[in-house]
Amino acid sequence: MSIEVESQAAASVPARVPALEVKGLVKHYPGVKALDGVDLVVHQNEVLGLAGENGAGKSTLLKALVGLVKPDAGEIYVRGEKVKLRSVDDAAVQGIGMVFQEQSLVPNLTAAENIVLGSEGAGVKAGLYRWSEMRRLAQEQFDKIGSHIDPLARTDTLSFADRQMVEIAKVLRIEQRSQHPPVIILDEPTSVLESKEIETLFTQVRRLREFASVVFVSHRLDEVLDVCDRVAVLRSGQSVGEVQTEGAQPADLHKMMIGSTGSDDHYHEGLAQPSEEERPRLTVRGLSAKTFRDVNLDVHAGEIVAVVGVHGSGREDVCRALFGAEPTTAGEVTLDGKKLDLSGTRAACAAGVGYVPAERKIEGMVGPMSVADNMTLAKQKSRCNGPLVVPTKQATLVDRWIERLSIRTPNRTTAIQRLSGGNQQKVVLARWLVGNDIRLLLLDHPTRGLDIGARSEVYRLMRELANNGVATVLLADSLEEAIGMADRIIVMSDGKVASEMPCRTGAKPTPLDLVKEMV
Amino acid sequence: MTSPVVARPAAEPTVVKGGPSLSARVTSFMPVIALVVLLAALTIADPGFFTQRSLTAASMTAAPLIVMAVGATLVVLCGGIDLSIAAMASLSTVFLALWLPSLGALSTPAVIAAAAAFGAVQGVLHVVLRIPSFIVTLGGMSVFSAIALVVSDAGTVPVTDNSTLNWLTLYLGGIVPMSVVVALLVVTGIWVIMRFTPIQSWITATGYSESAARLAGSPVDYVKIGAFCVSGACAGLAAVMLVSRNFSGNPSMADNLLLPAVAAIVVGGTAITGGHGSVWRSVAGALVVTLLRVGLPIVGVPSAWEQILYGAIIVAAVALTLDRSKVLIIK
Amino acid sequence: MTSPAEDVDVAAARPQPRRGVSLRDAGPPIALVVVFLVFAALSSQFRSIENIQNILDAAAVLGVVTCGITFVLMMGSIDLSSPGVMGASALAVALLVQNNRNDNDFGLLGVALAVALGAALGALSGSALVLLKVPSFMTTLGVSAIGLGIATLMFSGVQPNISDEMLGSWATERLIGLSYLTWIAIGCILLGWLIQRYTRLGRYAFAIGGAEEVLSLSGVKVAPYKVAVFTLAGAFYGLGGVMVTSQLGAGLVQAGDGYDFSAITAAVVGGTLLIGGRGGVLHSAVGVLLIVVLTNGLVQIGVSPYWQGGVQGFIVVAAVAAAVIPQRRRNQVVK
Amino acid sequence: MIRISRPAGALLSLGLAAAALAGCSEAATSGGSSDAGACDPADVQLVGQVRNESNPYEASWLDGGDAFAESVDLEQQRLTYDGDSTKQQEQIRQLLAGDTECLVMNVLPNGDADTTPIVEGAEQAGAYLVTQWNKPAELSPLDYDYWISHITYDGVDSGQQIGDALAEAIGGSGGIIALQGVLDTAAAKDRFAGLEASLEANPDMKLLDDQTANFSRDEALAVTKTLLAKHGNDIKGIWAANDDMALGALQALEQAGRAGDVAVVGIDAVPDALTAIENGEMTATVSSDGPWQGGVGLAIGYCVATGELEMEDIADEDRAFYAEQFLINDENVADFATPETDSADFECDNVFNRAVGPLS
Repeated sequence: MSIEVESQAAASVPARVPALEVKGLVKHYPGVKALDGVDLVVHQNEVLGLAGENGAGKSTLLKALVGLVKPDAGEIYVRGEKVKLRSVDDAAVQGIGMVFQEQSLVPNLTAAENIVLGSEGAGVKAGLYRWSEMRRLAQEQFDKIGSHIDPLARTDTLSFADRQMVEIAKVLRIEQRSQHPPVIILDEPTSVLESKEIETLFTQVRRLREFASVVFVSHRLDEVLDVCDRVAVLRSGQSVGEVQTEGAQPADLHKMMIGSTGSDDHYHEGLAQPSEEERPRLTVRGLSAKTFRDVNLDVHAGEIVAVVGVHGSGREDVCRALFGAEPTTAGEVTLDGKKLDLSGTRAACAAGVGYVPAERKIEGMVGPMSVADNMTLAKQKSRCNGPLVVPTKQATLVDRWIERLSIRTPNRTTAIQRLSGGNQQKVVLARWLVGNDIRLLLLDHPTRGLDIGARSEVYRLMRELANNGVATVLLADSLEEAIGMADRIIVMSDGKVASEMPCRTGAKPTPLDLVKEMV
Repeated sequence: MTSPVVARPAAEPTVVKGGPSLSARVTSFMPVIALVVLLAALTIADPGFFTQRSLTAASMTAAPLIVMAVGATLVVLCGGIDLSIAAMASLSTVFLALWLPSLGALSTPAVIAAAAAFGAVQGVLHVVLRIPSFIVTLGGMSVFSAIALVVSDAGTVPVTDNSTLNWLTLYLGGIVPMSVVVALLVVTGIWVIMRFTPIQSWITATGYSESAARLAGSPVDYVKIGAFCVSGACAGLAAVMLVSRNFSGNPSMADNLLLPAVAAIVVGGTAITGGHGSVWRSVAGALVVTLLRVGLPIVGVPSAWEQILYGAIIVAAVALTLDRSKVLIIK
Repeated sequence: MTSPAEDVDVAAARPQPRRGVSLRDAGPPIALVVVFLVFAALSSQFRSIENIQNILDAAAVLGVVTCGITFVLMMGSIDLSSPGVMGASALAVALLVQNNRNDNDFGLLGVALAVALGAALGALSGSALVLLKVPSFMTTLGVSAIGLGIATLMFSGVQPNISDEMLGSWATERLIGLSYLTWIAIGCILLGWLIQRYTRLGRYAFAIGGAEEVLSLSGVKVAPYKVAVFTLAGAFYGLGGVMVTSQLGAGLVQAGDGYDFSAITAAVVGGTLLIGGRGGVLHSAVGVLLIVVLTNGLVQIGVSPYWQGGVQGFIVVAAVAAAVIPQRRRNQVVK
Repeated sequence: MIRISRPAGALLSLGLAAAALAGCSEAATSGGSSDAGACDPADVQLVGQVRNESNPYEASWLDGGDAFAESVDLEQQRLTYDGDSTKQQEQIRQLLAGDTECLVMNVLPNGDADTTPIVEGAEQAGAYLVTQWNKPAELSPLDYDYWISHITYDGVDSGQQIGDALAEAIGGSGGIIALQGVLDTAAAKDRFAGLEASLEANPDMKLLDDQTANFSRDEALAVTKTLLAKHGNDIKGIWAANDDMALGALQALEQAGRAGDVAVVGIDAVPDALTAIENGEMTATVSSDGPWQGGVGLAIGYCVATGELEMEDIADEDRAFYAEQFLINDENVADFATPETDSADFECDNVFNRAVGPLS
């Protein structure tokens, strides 16, 4: 199997014909028009960026390209020929493959099996596995990306970043499967990678360009501009234009995405009001558990404190421990002078503590339940008179909050899983607000997977909450976010608080300052 | 403390109209449709089946099954399963028969309380030790059977004075068996409590996504223990009904009702994976299962064909009633 | 360019088993050894060679049935069809080999046909699951009833007794101290292990239990594999029915009574999880031995027959509890 | 496409099931209008109910019922309840909710306790009832108008007879094991009481162990193997409370290589057991004549329903009686090889001919 062969195949197609072309693609979901006549051209040997806010139709478009969604109207051409893609397999035969945003690996299979899954080729003969061949096939892919993962390691024993590498190795197998130069779709591949890994990935993307076309989707616009040749922008299910990356600025892209000139004050620093409280609302003294020890922390009412740290710094566990979701071994925590019961989540809720988990889909929301029931799940009292639920009370309350946070949903009885990520997150946040008794909010990567528009709204909401006296602990998605939002930053390292630095507007530390403390 | 009010909600909320679509409504009535189709089929097979006396008898037969299935539905809604209900009911028949002479009318609440306590113990074991409910209740099944065998000395315990239970065998208005009335009261009671308190939300959230429910501060553990407790109590009540009509308690009396009860839950359209379903669905399911159990032989289907038809129809009924939009992966 | 997300270990927040895997795998064998030693200390008859042979012989049928059900459990499905499938295949084989009801004498071909009937019934469960989208709990319950009906039809009032020497010898002849049936069971477990380790069917069954949606995303059509797994399980039950017939010398409709729950119990005790994606044939084999040793040992040490079931249930719960307690976490999902 | 076809398919299969039901129900119910005790013979409905048809003894019982029904130009409705007490009650209740005017039921109650509700139900509905084998001791047909008779075999006697036969076969001394039936049935208890009586009479015969095998061949095989391992060569004989278990024990002996040197006895005289006695593998069994039981129960009910027999003419000792039974060993086994019904047994004058005495 050699790249030369592939390159020859590439050469056999006239260079003018686009590798992939989409004309007037339409897809309706009940109550939502996800795609409304999208046009897209992917040239050969090009890296095309795809940008758009959440809900702009990116995911639906990508799914249509790999045969997971059947469009209601419109055409797809591959190398000039009209095709119907009915399944992932159909797409793979046409040379189209995709790395999914949410990891699509089978946890209890080996890395090698995951890489060849569905296209075992020489790895399986007459239904029988040939493990040595399997190992070789996987190693071949790993060699391409210079990874040293053991192909026969079980996937669930690998780190998250390693798993992402396996995912990329998996999609690179398209090269071997298709007779044609492949089209490889990367949906948010960098959202959880570290810089070194991101560099490896970009090297691969550039290598792929030699013989393939790449569609690259990321909500980090600077990355998109960095690695892509051209960027197509989607808005509300329509193509609104494209940008040559040469010399383009993220702000230009952003304007196209949201359709107007967005405020430059991304983090709404203008809204920031320094907390005047003397006494801290939350005090943590000597808190210890398996993964962290002797943590001291104060958070004042109206203050946003960001906790930063690298892998294994234990900051997630501190956050969960404060909510009673992880057991602690020692330490004392008080909220407004009263001892906080850490024995379970229920006690924390009752004391006015709220938690927004990082894994929204698994831990944050109950997918099939309605927006209304999700919103009132934690604060049942808000919809009850005495022990009884009053449906009209709930309806009024929920509708007000839908309006207040401009949550885009057909109605309050819609299942939350049908909403876009940003709107889901707003519902999850609203859950802690409907009770009017929130004092401490623990936000674990609250903007993960959200686009700029949605992020901005979440930031604004955080500011408003802080201005109304809520104490906030933020585990930010990036250092910029931490610096942009926080009044104070706590750096954790190795399960301990390494340092603490003020972060008032006008006196912000740089990311480099933080990184020094983190390692 | 400072007022944590964030922002005043908009004064005039735009109330968005909307409800379940037509197809969703039809799907939710599927258990009833299946019931009607089956009743029609049996009537075609034997017109004598569709008489008031015959239907009264069938509903009386269904009463204990309804009660057991409804109790276990709560556990299923929480995402678990209760395999101990039948053995629990058998054990309860023995207790009831043993206690009747000394406790008299009090023995009924005593038995239900005991069964509820046994159920709660299973719930505690499940929650505290984190053992899958399938295993806990499978173990419970054998333990309850063993206790029943020992306390009854492996024999039938006759009930000589049936007077305190006799009311269960009477008919309301001469038509509706009292046991059916009691069963429907229990179902209504459970439904009302769930519908008009946060319990419904908690159970549903626990069934769909336990970790999300827990991180929203729902009392997941108590809800689960409560579900097992109610499931036990319902098995106890079913036992009271069985004793009232059989005049005895027996350590294996209800053992064969386990699979019909679970079948009733699934035929009703409650998802075995949890979250989606309701107690009323299980009532319809229990009626379908009862019609199959007693209807087929009575209209003259030979026993071998009866089993084949039972198997085929019950699968077809589930195919009809299950709302697949709520359950993504069918295992 | 942005600085990287500084902490990406989402895995920590995800409900997934990481450490303690080896402990989980070692638990059941340790339990088996402990239980065995306890009984051996309490009863001299228990540790006799004869009784150990007896334990292995008694484990044969359960071993084969559990081997079949393991593949279904690995997928995360459940299978309650063994009583019906075994009854049907028991009657079929009894009527196909030399017997007192008809003049058939198909020998091994008869055995193969009975196993094929089991496989066909398994395929029926699987197809109903895949085509009608009915949970396997119900399809297999329905197929069990259908199997019992077919068996009763074939029975038609007169018990078929086998006079076939080959089939009869399975239960009576011994090779190196073990009956042929035991060797067949060992062969089945070996075969099951090979299927699980070296065939696409086995690996996909495993993967379906791990993350079914991922297989679809990878372009694998899951449905045929599901049907195939149920068919394979049905074939194992069919063979189990044949083995019961060989032991009893007659085809019984009740040949498979109770094997559904005992096989599931054995598999679970052995470490195969009901949610799928874990365990395997060898795990289940250990579970089978554990259950059979318990049953046998309780009789040998003279526990009252009334209590035997209860003690067994209690020990099963205790065994599973002992295995899961070291891995308990707060906010863990247990169904 | 699939979304439409699935429910449609399910509806179609339900419809097919309905069609199948319609095809199966050849026995149409008739509305008799004659007075109680004077039914037109053609209006009588005959129902035989046993546990299941997958058991040779009970299948032959239903066949006997069919033979009688044919002799009076009627059909017997065959009901089975899979050994499930609840299902038995459900069926009876449903049956009694139909037309009961000339209904005759010959029922094998699953256990003692199940008899009471059946009797009460039949009494209320006015259906003629004959029960067999199981009833609580304190319940007597004499207190009822429609429960005509209860027929059983003397379990103590049969248990003792085979116990004695076993003692004789092992030369009067040695260890034996007992396989008990379903523990909470009168049959199992009586038969075991008979064995205990026999043990008293044969003091050198030692009961090494008793375990239940629930009347099942499969369970008997497993239990016997375990007990053989436990007691080894001390076991000289096996006492089984029915033939199915005895046959399971024989199989276990064969697998242990000890066929022939352990004597086995059972009860019921099922065909396989008779063959085993002919071949010298089994020592003895006691006959209980399934076809006769299935026929005579219906015959008694039929005779009363049609008025050929008056309730008051039936002697009190015939309202609950032990039927004649025979010990079968290698000497007389040939006489029982082919069980047949003799229609003369079912004549109204002869239905009580096999009674050997009232229930004690």
